[in-house]
Amino acid sequence: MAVRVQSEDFDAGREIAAMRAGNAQVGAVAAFVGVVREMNDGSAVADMELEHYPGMTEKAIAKIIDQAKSRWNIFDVMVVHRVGRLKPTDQIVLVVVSSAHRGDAFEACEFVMDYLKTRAPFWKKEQTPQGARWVESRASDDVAAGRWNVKA
Amino acid sequence: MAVRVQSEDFDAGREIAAMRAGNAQVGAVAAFVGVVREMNDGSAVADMELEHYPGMTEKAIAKIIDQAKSRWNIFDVMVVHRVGRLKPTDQIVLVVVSSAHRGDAFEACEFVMDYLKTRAPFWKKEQTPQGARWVESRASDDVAAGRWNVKA
Amino acid sequence: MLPVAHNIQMVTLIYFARLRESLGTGSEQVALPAGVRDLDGLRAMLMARGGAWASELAGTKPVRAAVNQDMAQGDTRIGDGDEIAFFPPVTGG
Amino acid sequence: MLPVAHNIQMVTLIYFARLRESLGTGSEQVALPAGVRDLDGLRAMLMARGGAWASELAGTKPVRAAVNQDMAQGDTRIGDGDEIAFFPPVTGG
Repeated sequence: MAVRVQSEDFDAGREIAAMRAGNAQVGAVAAFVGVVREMNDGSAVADMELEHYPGMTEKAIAKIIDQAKSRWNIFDVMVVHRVGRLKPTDQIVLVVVSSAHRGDAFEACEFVMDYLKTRAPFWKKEQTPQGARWVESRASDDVAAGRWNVKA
Repeated sequence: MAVRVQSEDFDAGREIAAMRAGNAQVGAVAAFVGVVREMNDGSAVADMELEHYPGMTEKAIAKIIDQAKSRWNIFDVMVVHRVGRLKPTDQIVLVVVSSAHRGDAFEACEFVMDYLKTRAPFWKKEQTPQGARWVESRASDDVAAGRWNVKA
Repeated sequence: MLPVAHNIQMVTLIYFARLRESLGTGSEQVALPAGVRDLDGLRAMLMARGGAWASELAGTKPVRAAVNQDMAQGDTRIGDGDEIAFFPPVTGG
Repeated sequence: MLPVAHNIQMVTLIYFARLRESLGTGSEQVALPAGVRDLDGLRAMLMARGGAWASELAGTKPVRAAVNQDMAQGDTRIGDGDEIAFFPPVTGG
Protein backbone atom coordinates (compact mmCIF):
# COMPACT_ATOMS: atom_id res chain seq x y z
CA MET A 1 0.00 0.00 0.00
CA ALA A 2 1.21 3.49 -0.79
CA VAL A 3 -0.47 6.83 -0.17
CA ARG A 4 1.08 10.07 -1.35
CA VAL A 5 -0.32 13.58 -0.91
CA GLN A 6 1.77 16.01 -2.92
CA SER A 7 1.71 19.24 -4.89
CA GLU A 8 3.87 17.76 -7.69
CA ASP A 9 2.36 16.09 -10.73
CA PHE A 10 2.56 12.29 -11.06
CA ASP A 11 3.35 9.85 -13.86
CA ALA A 12 0.47 7.37 -14.11
CA GLY A 13 2.46 5.05 -16.38
CA ARG A 14 5.32 4.78 -13.91
CA GLU A 15 2.96 4.02 -11.03
CA ILE A 16 1.13 1.36 -13.05
CA ALA A 17 4.48 -0.23 -13.95
CA ALA A 18 5.52 -0.20 -10.29
CA MET A 19 2.33 -2.03 -9.31
CA ARG A 20 3.15 -4.83 -11.77
CA ALA A 21 6.84 -5.10 -10.93
CA GLY A 22 7.99 -7.96 -8.77
CA ASN A 23 4.74 -9.94 -8.68
CA ALA A 24 4.26 -12.39 -11.53
CA GLN A 25 0.79 -13.23 -10.20
CA VAL A 26 -0.59 -9.83 -11.18
CA GLY A 27 -2.96 -10.39 -14.10
CA ALA A 28 -4.92 -7.15 -13.92
CA VAL A 29 -4.18 -3.53 -13.13
CA ALA A 30 -7.06 -1.05 -13.00
CA ALA A 31 -6.21 2.63 -12.84
CA PHE A 32 -8.10 5.88 -12.55
CA VAL A 33 -6.88 9.40 -13.22
CA GLY A 34 -8.99 12.38 -12.13
CA VAL A 35 -8.43 15.57 -14.11
CA VAL A 36 -9.36 19.25 -13.54
CA ARG A 37 -12.12 20.19 -15.99
CA GLU A 38 -12.34 23.57 -17.68
CA MET A 39 -16.06 23.81 -16.98
CA ASN A 40 -17.67 22.76 -13.71
CA ASP A 41 -21.32 23.29 -12.76
CA GLY A 42 -21.70 25.67 -15.69
CA SER A 43 -18.78 27.98 -14.89
CA ALA A 44 -15.43 28.32 -16.60
CA VAL A 45 -12.70 27.34 -14.15
CA ALA A 46 -9.47 29.32 -14.40
CA ASP A 47 -7.68 27.41 -11.69
CA MET A 48 -8.33 25.85 -8.32
CA GLU A 49 -6.77 25.45 -4.92
CA LEU A 50 -6.94 22.08 -3.22
CA GLU A 51 -6.82 22.29 0.58
CA HIS A 52 -6.47 19.24 2.79
CA TYR A 53 -6.16 18.16 6.42
CA PRO A 54 -2.55 17.01 6.82
CA GLY A 55 -2.28 13.89 8.91
CA MET A 56 -5.93 12.93 8.62
CA THR A 57 -5.74 12.75 4.83
CA GLU A 58 -3.20 9.94 4.74
CA LYS A 59 -4.95 8.16 7.59
CA ALA A 60 -8.37 8.36 5.91
CA ILE A 61 -7.02 7.07 2.59
CA ALA A 62 -5.15 4.22 4.32
CA LYS A 63 -8.41 3.20 5.96
CA ILE A 64 -10.22 3.18 2.61
CA ILE A 65 -7.46 1.00 1.15
CA ASP A 66 -7.70 -1.41 4.10
CA GLN A 67 -11.42 -1.76 3.49
CA ALA A 68 -10.83 -2.43 -0.20
CA LYS A 69 -8.27 -5.10 0.68
CA SER A 70 -10.65 -6.82 3.06
CA ARG A 71 -13.47 -6.86 0.50
CA TRP A 72 -11.70 -7.84 -2.71
CA ASN A 73 -9.01 -10.26 -3.75
CA ILE A 74 -6.39 -7.68 -4.62
CA PHE A 75 -2.64 -7.46 -4.23
CA ASP A 76 -2.02 -3.77 -3.78
CA VAL A 77 -3.52 -0.29 -3.97
CA MET A 78 -1.74 2.99 -4.49
CA VAL A 79 -3.22 6.45 -4.25
CA VAL A 80 -1.63 9.75 -5.20
CA HIS A 81 -3.65 12.91 -4.49
CA ARG A 82 -2.42 16.36 -5.36
CA VAL A 83 -2.95 19.49 -3.25
CA GLY A 84 -2.27 23.17 -3.85
CA ARG A 85 -2.88 25.14 -7.02
CA LEU A 86 -4.13 23.25 -10.09
CA LYS A 87 -5.46 24.37 -13.47
CA PRO A 88 -7.71 22.74 -16.07
CA THR A 89 -6.22 19.59 -17.67
CA ASP A 90 -3.99 19.04 -14.60
CA GLN A 91 -4.12 15.61 -13.02
CA ILE A 92 -5.63 15.61 -9.49
CA VAL A 93 -5.78 12.03 -8.33
CA LEU A 94 -4.50 8.59 -9.27
CA VAL A 95 -5.73 5.24 -7.97
CA VAL A 96 -4.05 2.03 -9.12
CA VAL A 97 -5.13 -1.47 -8.04
CA SER A 98 -3.38 -4.74 -8.89
CA SER A 99 -5.06 -8.12 -8.75
CA ALA A 100 -5.00 -11.59 -10.28
CA HIS A 101 -8.29 -10.99 -12.11
CA ARG A 102 -9.95 -7.95 -13.63
CA GLY A 103 -13.26 -7.99 -11.74
CA ASP A 104 -11.60 -7.43 -8.38
CA ALA A 105 -9.26 -4.77 -9.78
CA PHE A 106 -12.08 -2.75 -11.37
CA GLU A 107 -14.41 -2.90 -8.37
CA ALA A 108 -11.76 -2.09 -5.79
CA CYS A 109 -10.50 0.84 -7.88
CA GLU A 110 -13.98 2.32 -8.23
CA PHE A 111 -14.67 1.73 -4.52
CA VAL A 112 -11.51 3.61 -3.51
CA MET A 113 -12.43 6.53 -5.80
CA ASP A 114 -16.00 6.67 -4.48
CA TYR A 115 -14.76 6.71 -0.90
CA LEU A 116 -12.05 9.27 -1.59
CA LYS A 117 -14.83 11.54 -2.85
CA THR A 118 -16.83 11.28 0.39
CA ARG A 119 -14.33 10.38 3.13
CA ALA A 120 -10.94 11.91 2.40
CA PRO A 121 -10.52 15.48 3.74
CA PHE A 122 -9.84 17.53 0.61
CA TRP A 123 -11.65 20.71 -0.40
CA LYS A 124 -11.60 22.45 -3.77
CA LYS A 125 -11.86 26.19 -4.25
CA GLU A 126 -12.35 27.26 -7.86
CA GLN A 127 -11.50 30.58 -9.47
CA THR A 128 -14.21 31.47 -12.02
CA PRO A 129 -15.17 34.67 -13.91
CA GLN A 130 -17.85 35.09 -11.19
CA GLY A 131 -15.19 34.96 -8.48
CA ALA A 132 -13.82 32.30 -6.16
CA ARG A 133 -16.14 29.61 -4.85
CA TRP A 134 -15.82 26.54 -2.69
CA VAL A 135 -16.96 23.52 -4.65
CA GLU A 136 -20.03 21.93 -3.06
CA SER A 137 -20.20 18.22 -2.49
CA ARG A 138 -22.46 16.31 -4.85
CA ALA A 139 -25.36 14.19 -3.72
CA SER A 140 -24.37 11.81 -6.54
CA ASP A 141 -21.06 11.17 -4.77
CA ASP A 142 -22.86 10.10 -1.60
CA VAL A 143 -25.02 7.82 -3.71
CA ALA A 144 -21.94 6.36 -5.40
CA ALA A 145 -20.25 5.71 -2.07
CA GLY A 146 -23.46 4.45 -0.48
CA ARG A 147 -23.93 1.60 -2.93
CA TRP A 148 -20.91 -0.24 -1.48
CA ASN A 149 -22.75 -0.80 1.83
CA VAL A 150 -19.83 0.09 4.03
CA LYS A 151 -20.45 1.42 7.50
CA ALA A 152 -19.05 4.90 8.11
CA MET B 1 -11.38 5.93 -31.21
CA ALA B 2 -8.16 4.01 -31.73
CA VAL B 3 -7.60 0.28 -32.04
CA ARG B 4 -4.13 -1.20 -32.34
CA VAL B 5 -3.21 -4.86 -32.64
CA GLN B 6 0.55 -5.22 -32.38
CA SER B 7 3.36 -7.48 -31.23
CA GLU B 8 5.26 -4.57 -29.62
CA ASP B 9 4.79 -3.60 -26.00
CA PHE B 10 2.86 -0.42 -25.15
CA ASP B 11 3.33 2.47 -22.73
CA ALA B 12 0.13 2.79 -20.66
CA GLY B 13 1.18 6.19 -19.30
CA ARG B 14 1.67 7.65 -22.76
CA GLU B 15 -1.70 6.37 -23.95
CA ILE B 16 -3.46 7.77 -20.86
CA ALA B 17 -1.78 11.14 -21.45
CA ALA B 18 -2.87 11.09 -25.11
CA MET B 19 -6.49 10.51 -24.06
CA ARG B 20 -6.38 13.63 -21.88
CA ALA B 21 -4.56 15.85 -24.35
CA GLY B 22 -6.55 18.42 -26.27
CA ASN B 23 -9.85 18.06 -24.41
CA ALA B 24 -10.21 20.23 -21.30
CA GLN B 25 -13.60 18.63 -20.62
CA VAL B 26 -12.01 15.31 -19.68
CA GLY B 27 -12.47 14.89 -15.93
CA ALA B 28 -11.93 11.14 -15.68
CA VAL B 29 -9.72 8.55 -17.34
CA ALA B 30 -10.19 4.89 -16.48
CA ALA B 31 -7.57 2.44 -17.67
CA PHE B 32 -7.04 -1.29 -17.54
CA VAL B 33 -3.87 -3.26 -18.20
CA GLY B 34 -4.05 -7.04 -18.62
CA VAL B 35 -0.86 -8.92 -17.76
CA VAL B 36 0.41 -12.48 -18.43
CA ARG B 37 0.39 -14.43 -15.15
CA GLU B 38 3.04 -16.94 -14.19
CA MET B 39 0.42 -19.42 -13.02
CA ASN B 40 -2.84 -20.11 -14.83
CA ASP B 41 -5.34 -22.85 -13.96
CA GLY B 42 -2.77 -24.43 -11.70
CA SER B 43 0.07 -24.69 -14.20
CA ALA B 44 3.28 -22.70 -14.43
CA VAL B 45 3.28 -20.75 -17.69
CA ALA B 46 6.65 -20.38 -19.40
CA ASP B 47 5.36 -18.28 -22.26
CA MET B 48 2.38 -18.01 -24.56
CA GLU B 49 1.50 -17.35 -28.15
CA LEU B 50 -1.41 -15.07 -28.94
CA GLU B 51 -3.05 -15.81 -32.28
CA HIS B 52 -5.70 -13.57 -33.82
CA TYR B 53 -7.89 -13.15 -36.89
CA PRO B 54 -6.40 -10.19 -38.77
CA GLY B 55 -9.09 -7.92 -40.14
CA MET B 56 -11.88 -9.24 -37.97
CA THR B 57 -10.02 -8.35 -34.77
CA GLU B 58 -9.95 -4.61 -35.44
CA LYS B 59 -13.53 -4.71 -36.72
CA ALA B 60 -14.80 -6.59 -33.65
CA ILE B 61 -13.05 -4.20 -31.25
CA ALA B 62 -14.35 -1.15 -33.14
CA LYS B 63 -17.87 -2.52 -32.78
CA ILE B 64 -17.42 -3.00 -29.03
CA ILE B 65 -16.18 0.59 -28.74
CA ASP B 66 -19.19 1.85 -30.73
CA GLN B 67 -21.50 0.06 -28.32
CA ALA B 68 -19.71 1.57 -25.34
CA LYS B 69 -20.03 5.04 -26.87
CA SER B 70 -23.74 4.59 -27.44
CA ARG B 71 -24.34 3.43 -23.87
CA TRP B 72 -22.18 5.80 -21.81
CA ASN B 73 -21.35 9.45 -21.84
CA ILE B 74 -17.73 9.10 -22.82
CA PHE B 75 -15.35 11.04 -25.02
CA ASP B 76 -13.03 8.40 -26.36
CA VAL B 77 -11.87 4.80 -26.06
CA MET B 78 -8.55 3.32 -27.05
CA VAL B 79 -7.61 -0.33 -27.14
CA VAL B 80 -4.19 -1.86 -27.67
CA HIS B 81 -4.00 -5.66 -27.85
CA ARG B 82 -0.77 -7.53 -28.32
CA VAL B 83 -0.32 -10.69 -30.39
CA GLY B 84 2.57 -13.09 -30.86
CA ARG B 85 4.87 -14.48 -28.20
CA LEU B 86 4.46 -13.19 -24.63
CA LYS B 87 5.89 -14.26 -21.29
CA PRO B 88 4.77 -13.84 -17.67
CA THR B 89 4.68 -10.20 -16.48
CA ASP B 90 4.30 -8.98 -20.11
CA GLN B 91 1.43 -6.61 -20.80
CA ILE B 92 -1.26 -8.10 -23.08
CA VAL B 93 -4.02 -5.55 -23.37
CA LEU B 94 -4.73 -1.90 -22.61
CA VAL B 95 -8.13 -0.20 -22.52
CA VAL B 96 -8.35 3.53 -21.80
CA VAL B 97 -11.61 5.48 -21.58
CA SER B 98 -11.98 9.25 -21.15
CA SER B 99 -15.10 10.93 -19.86
CA ALA B 100 -16.34 13.98 -17.99
CA HIS B 101 -17.22 11.90 -14.91
CA ARG B 102 -15.80 8.78 -13.34
CA GLY B 103 -18.88 6.55 -13.32
CA ASP B 104 -19.11 6.50 -17.11
CA ALA B 105 -15.37 5.99 -17.52
CA PHE B 106 -15.25 3.02 -15.13
CA GLU B 107 -18.30 1.27 -16.53
CA ALA B 108 -17.37 1.72 -20.17
CA CYS B 109 -13.82 0.50 -19.50
CA GLU B 110 -15.05 -2.65 -17.76
CA PHE B 111 -17.65 -3.22 -20.49
CA VAL B 112 -15.00 -3.04 -23.22
CA MET B 113 -12.78 -5.51 -21.34
CA ASP B 114 -15.66 -7.94 -20.73
CA TYR B 115 -16.57 -7.84 -24.41
CA LEU B 116 -12.99 -8.18 -25.59
CA LYS B 117 -12.86 -11.39 -23.56
CA THR B 118 -15.87 -12.91 -25.31
CA ARG B 119 -16.13 -11.21 -28.72
CA ALA B 120 -12.68 -10.31 -30.02
CA PRO B 121 -10.99 -13.11 -31.99
CA PHE B 122 -7.82 -13.81 -30.01
CA TRP B 123 -6.63 -17.22 -28.83
CA LYS B 124 -3.95 -18.00 -26.27
CA LYS B 125 -1.69 -21.04 -26.39
CA GLU B 126 0.39 -21.54 -23.25
CA GLN B 127 3.65 -23.40 -22.85
CA THR B 128 3.68 -25.26 -19.52
CA PRO B 129 5.85 -28.03 -18.00
CA GLN B 130 3.03 -30.41 -19.08
CA GLY B 131 3.35 -29.21 -22.67
CA ALA B 132 1.55 -26.68 -24.87
CA ARG B 133 -2.16 -26.13 -24.38
CA TRP B 134 -4.82 -23.89 -25.85
CA VAL B 135 -6.37 -21.83 -23.10
CA GLU B 136 -10.06 -22.65 -22.68
CA SER B 137 -12.62 -19.91 -22.43
CA ARG B 138 -14.03 -19.30 -18.96
CA ALA B 139 -17.70 -19.50 -18.15
CA SER B 140 -17.07 -16.55 -15.80
CA ASP B 141 -16.17 -14.41 -18.82
CA ASP B 142 -19.50 -15.18 -20.47
CA VAL B 143 -21.20 -14.25 -17.21
CA ALA B 144 -19.23 -11.01 -16.99
CA ALA B 145 -20.14 -10.08 -20.56
CA GLY B 146 -23.73 -11.23 -20.13
CA ARG B 147 -24.50 -8.82 -17.30
CA TRP B 148 -24.33 -5.84 -19.69
CA ASN B 149 -27.45 -7.07 -21.51
CA VAL B 150 -26.12 -6.44 -24.97
CA LYS B 151 -27.43 -8.45 -27.89
CA ALA B 152 -24.81 -10.49 -29.71
CA MET C 1 -29.22 -17.07 -70.61
CA LEU C 2 -26.65 -16.92 -67.81
CA PRO C 3 -23.47 -18.96 -68.15
CA VAL C 4 -23.39 -22.08 -65.95
CA ALA C 5 -20.24 -20.88 -64.15
CA HIS C 6 -22.32 -18.12 -62.58
CA ASN C 7 -24.00 -20.67 -60.32
CA ILE C 8 -20.79 -21.94 -58.71
CA GLN C 9 -20.55 -20.34 -55.30
CA MET C 10 -16.99 -20.20 -54.06
CA VAL C 11 -16.24 -19.42 -50.43
CA THR C 12 -13.04 -19.02 -48.42
CA LEU C 13 -12.83 -21.06 -45.22
CA ILE C 14 -10.41 -20.09 -42.43
CA TYR C 15 -9.58 -22.06 -39.27
CA PHE C 16 -7.99 -20.71 -36.11
CA ALA C 17 -6.24 -21.97 -32.98
CA ARG C 18 -7.14 -25.54 -31.92
CA LEU C 19 -9.21 -26.09 -35.08
CA ARG C 20 -6.39 -25.02 -37.38
CA GLU C 21 -4.06 -27.50 -35.69
CA SER C 22 -6.53 -30.40 -35.51
CA LEU C 23 -7.72 -29.96 -39.08
CA GLY C 24 -4.18 -29.50 -40.34
CA THR C 25 -5.06 -26.47 -42.47
CA GLY C 26 -5.39 -22.74 -42.00
CA SER C 27 -7.57 -21.95 -44.99
CA GLU C 28 -9.07 -23.34 -48.16
CA GLN C 29 -11.35 -22.41 -51.05
CA VAL C 30 -14.41 -24.57 -51.52
CA ALA C 31 -17.38 -24.62 -53.87
CA LEU C 32 -20.72 -24.73 -52.08
CA PRO C 33 -23.01 -27.54 -53.28
CA ALA C 34 -26.45 -26.31 -54.40
CA GLY C 35 -28.11 -27.28 -51.12
CA VAL C 36 -25.65 -25.53 -48.82
CA ARG C 37 -26.75 -21.98 -48.13
CA ASP C 38 -26.15 -21.45 -44.41
CA LEU C 39 -23.53 -22.14 -41.76
CA ASP C 40 -25.22 -25.30 -40.45
CA GLY C 41 -25.26 -26.69 -43.99
CA LEU C 42 -21.58 -25.88 -44.44
CA ARG C 43 -20.69 -27.48 -41.13
CA ALA C 44 -22.55 -30.69 -42.08
CA MET C 45 -20.72 -30.71 -45.40
CA LEU C 46 -17.33 -30.41 -43.67
CA MET C 47 -18.20 -33.04 -41.02
CA ALA C 48 -18.91 -35.48 -43.84
CA ARG C 49 -15.16 -35.45 -44.52
CA GLY C 50 -14.85 -37.59 -41.34
CA GLY C 51 -11.90 -37.84 -38.96
CA ALA C 52 -10.91 -34.59 -37.25
CA TRP C 53 -13.52 -32.74 -39.33
CA ALA C 54 -16.30 -34.79 -37.85
CA SER C 55 -15.00 -34.63 -34.27
CA GLU C 56 -14.00 -30.93 -34.23
CA LEU C 57 -17.20 -29.62 -35.81
CA ALA C 58 -19.73 -31.91 -34.09
CA GLY C 59 -20.27 -29.34 -31.36
CA THR C 60 -19.11 -31.59 -28.51
CA LYS C 61 -16.26 -29.12 -28.13
CA PRO C 62 -17.57 -25.56 -28.50
CA VAL C 63 -17.05 -24.02 -31.95
CA ARG C 64 -17.75 -20.45 -33.03
CA ALA C 65 -18.01 -19.05 -36.54
CA ALA C 66 -17.82 -15.72 -38.32
CA VAL C 67 -19.10 -14.79 -41.76
CA ASN C 68 -17.26 -11.95 -43.41
CA GLN C 69 -15.64 -11.14 -40.07
CA ASP C 70 -18.88 -10.85 -38.11
CA MET C 71 -19.85 -13.37 -35.45
CA ALA C 72 -22.48 -15.66 -36.99
CA GLN C 73 -25.07 -18.31 -36.06
CA GLY C 74 -26.04 -21.66 -37.59
CA ASP C 75 -28.77 -20.08 -39.71
CA THR C 76 -26.56 -17.26 -41.02
CA ARG C 77 -26.82 -17.26 -44.85
CA ILE C 78 -23.65 -17.82 -46.84
CA GLY C 79 -22.94 -17.38 -50.52
CA ASP C 80 -20.45 -16.67 -53.26
CA GLY C 81 -17.33 -14.79 -52.17
CA ASP C 82 -17.95 -15.05 -48.44
CA GLU C 83 -15.13 -15.46 -45.95
CA ILE C 84 -16.17 -18.00 -43.33
CA ALA C 85 -14.10 -18.69 -40.23
CA PHE C 86 -14.38 -21.47 -37.66
CA PHE C 87 -12.65 -21.21 -34.28
CA PRO C 88 -12.90 -22.09 -30.58
CA PRO C 89 -14.41 -19.58 -28.13
CA VAL C 90 -12.04 -16.62 -27.93
CA THR C 91 -9.54 -16.26 -25.09
CA GLY C 92 -7.92 -12.87 -25.53
CA GLY C 93 -7.77 -9.92 -23.16
CA MET D 1 -5.50 15.15 46.52
CA LEU D 2 -5.25 15.99 42.81
CA PRO D 3 -4.36 19.52 41.75
CA VAL D 4 -7.31 21.49 40.38
CA ALA D 5 -5.52 22.06 37.07
CA HIS D 6 -5.97 18.36 36.35
CA ASN D 7 -9.67 18.91 35.64
CA ILE D 8 -9.17 21.49 32.92
CA GLN D 9 -9.71 19.75 29.62
CA MET D 10 -7.91 21.49 26.79
CA VAL D 11 -8.73 20.65 23.17
CA THR D 12 -7.39 21.86 19.83
CA LEU D 13 -10.00 23.02 17.32
CA ILE D 14 -9.22 23.17 13.59
CA TYR D 15 -11.35 24.65 10.80
CA PHE D 16 -11.05 23.97 7.10
CA ALA D 17 -12.18 25.44 3.79
CA ARG D 18 -15.37 27.55 3.90
CA LEU D 19 -15.51 27.33 7.72
CA ARG D 20 -11.94 28.55 8.13
CA GLU D 21 -12.70 31.57 5.96
CA SER D 22 -16.09 32.39 7.51
CA LEU D 23 -14.88 31.98 11.08
CA GLY D 24 -11.70 33.90 10.35
CA THR D 25 -9.48 31.38 12.09
CA GLY D 26 -7.71 28.14 11.20
CA SER D 27 -7.22 26.77 14.72
CA GLU D 28 -7.47 27.55 18.39
CA GLN D 29 -7.00 25.98 21.81
CA VAL D 30 -10.03 26.01 24.07
CA ALA D 31 -10.86 24.72 27.55
CA LEU D 32 -13.96 22.53 27.64
CA PRO D 33 -16.51 23.61 30.27
CA ALA D 34 -17.44 20.83 32.71
CA GLY D 35 -20.70 20.03 30.87
CA VAL D 36 -19.19 19.69 27.41
CA ARG D 37 -18.16 16.10 26.76
CA ASP D 38 -19.27 15.36 23.18
CA LEU D 39 -19.25 16.98 19.73
CA ASP D 40 -22.83 18.27 19.96
CA GLY D 41 -21.98 19.97 23.24
CA LEU D 42 -18.89 21.58 21.73
CA ARG D 43 -20.86 22.77 18.71
CA ALA D 44 -23.50 24.37 20.98
CA MET D 45 -20.71 26.06 22.94
CA LEU D 46 -19.17 27.49 19.74
CA MET D 47 -22.56 28.60 18.34
CA ALA D 48 -23.10 30.61 21.52
CA ARG D 49 -20.32 32.91 20.26
CA GLY D 50 -22.92 34.24 17.76
CA GLY D 51 -22.27 35.73 14.31
CA ALA D 52 -20.55 33.44 11.83
CA TRP D 53 -20.14 30.82 14.57
CA ALA D 54 -23.89 30.55 14.99
CA SER D 55 -24.67 30.55 11.28
CA GLU D 56 -21.87 28.21 10.13
CA LEU D 57 -22.43 25.58 12.83
CA ALA D 58 -26.24 25.61 12.98
CA GLY D 59 -26.42 22.78 10.48
CA THR D 60 -28.34 24.72 7.84
CA LYS D 61 -25.21 24.38 5.72
CA PRO D 62 -23.80 20.86 6.07
CA VAL D 63 -20.88 20.54 8.50
CA ARG D 64 -18.72 17.51 9.17
CA ALA D 65 -16.37 16.86 12.05
CA ALA D 66 -13.42 14.65 12.93
CA VAL D 67 -12.04 13.76 16.35
CA ASN D 68 -8.36 12.88 16.39
CA GLN D 69 -8.45 12.61 12.60
CA ASP D 70 -11.34 10.13 12.43
CA MET D 71 -14.73 11.09 11.06
CA ALA D 72 -17.05 11.62 14.04
CA GLN D 73 -20.73 12.04 14.95
CA GLY D 74 -22.61 14.39 17.28
CA ASP D 75 -22.42 11.90 20.16
CA THR D 76 -18.69 11.22 19.76
CA ARG D 77 -17.02 11.74 23.16
CA ILE D 78 -14.32 14.40 23.43
CA GLY D 79 -11.82 15.15 26.16
CA ASP D 80 -8.47 16.50 27.17
CA GLY D 81 -5.87 16.65 24.43
CA ASP D 82 -8.23 15.82 21.56
CA GLU D 83 -7.84 17.38 18.12
CA ILE D 84 -11.27 18.30 16.81
CA ALA D 85 -11.83 19.51 13.26
CA PHE D 86 -14.90 21.10 11.66
CA PHE D 87 -15.25 21.31 7.89
CA PRO D 88 -17.73 21.22 4.98
CA PRO D 89 -18.42 17.91 3.18
CA VAL D 90 -15.25 16.91 1.38
CA THR D 91 -14.79 17.60 -2.34
CA GLY D 92 -11.52 15.94 -3.34
CA GLY D 93 -10.86 13.28 -5.94
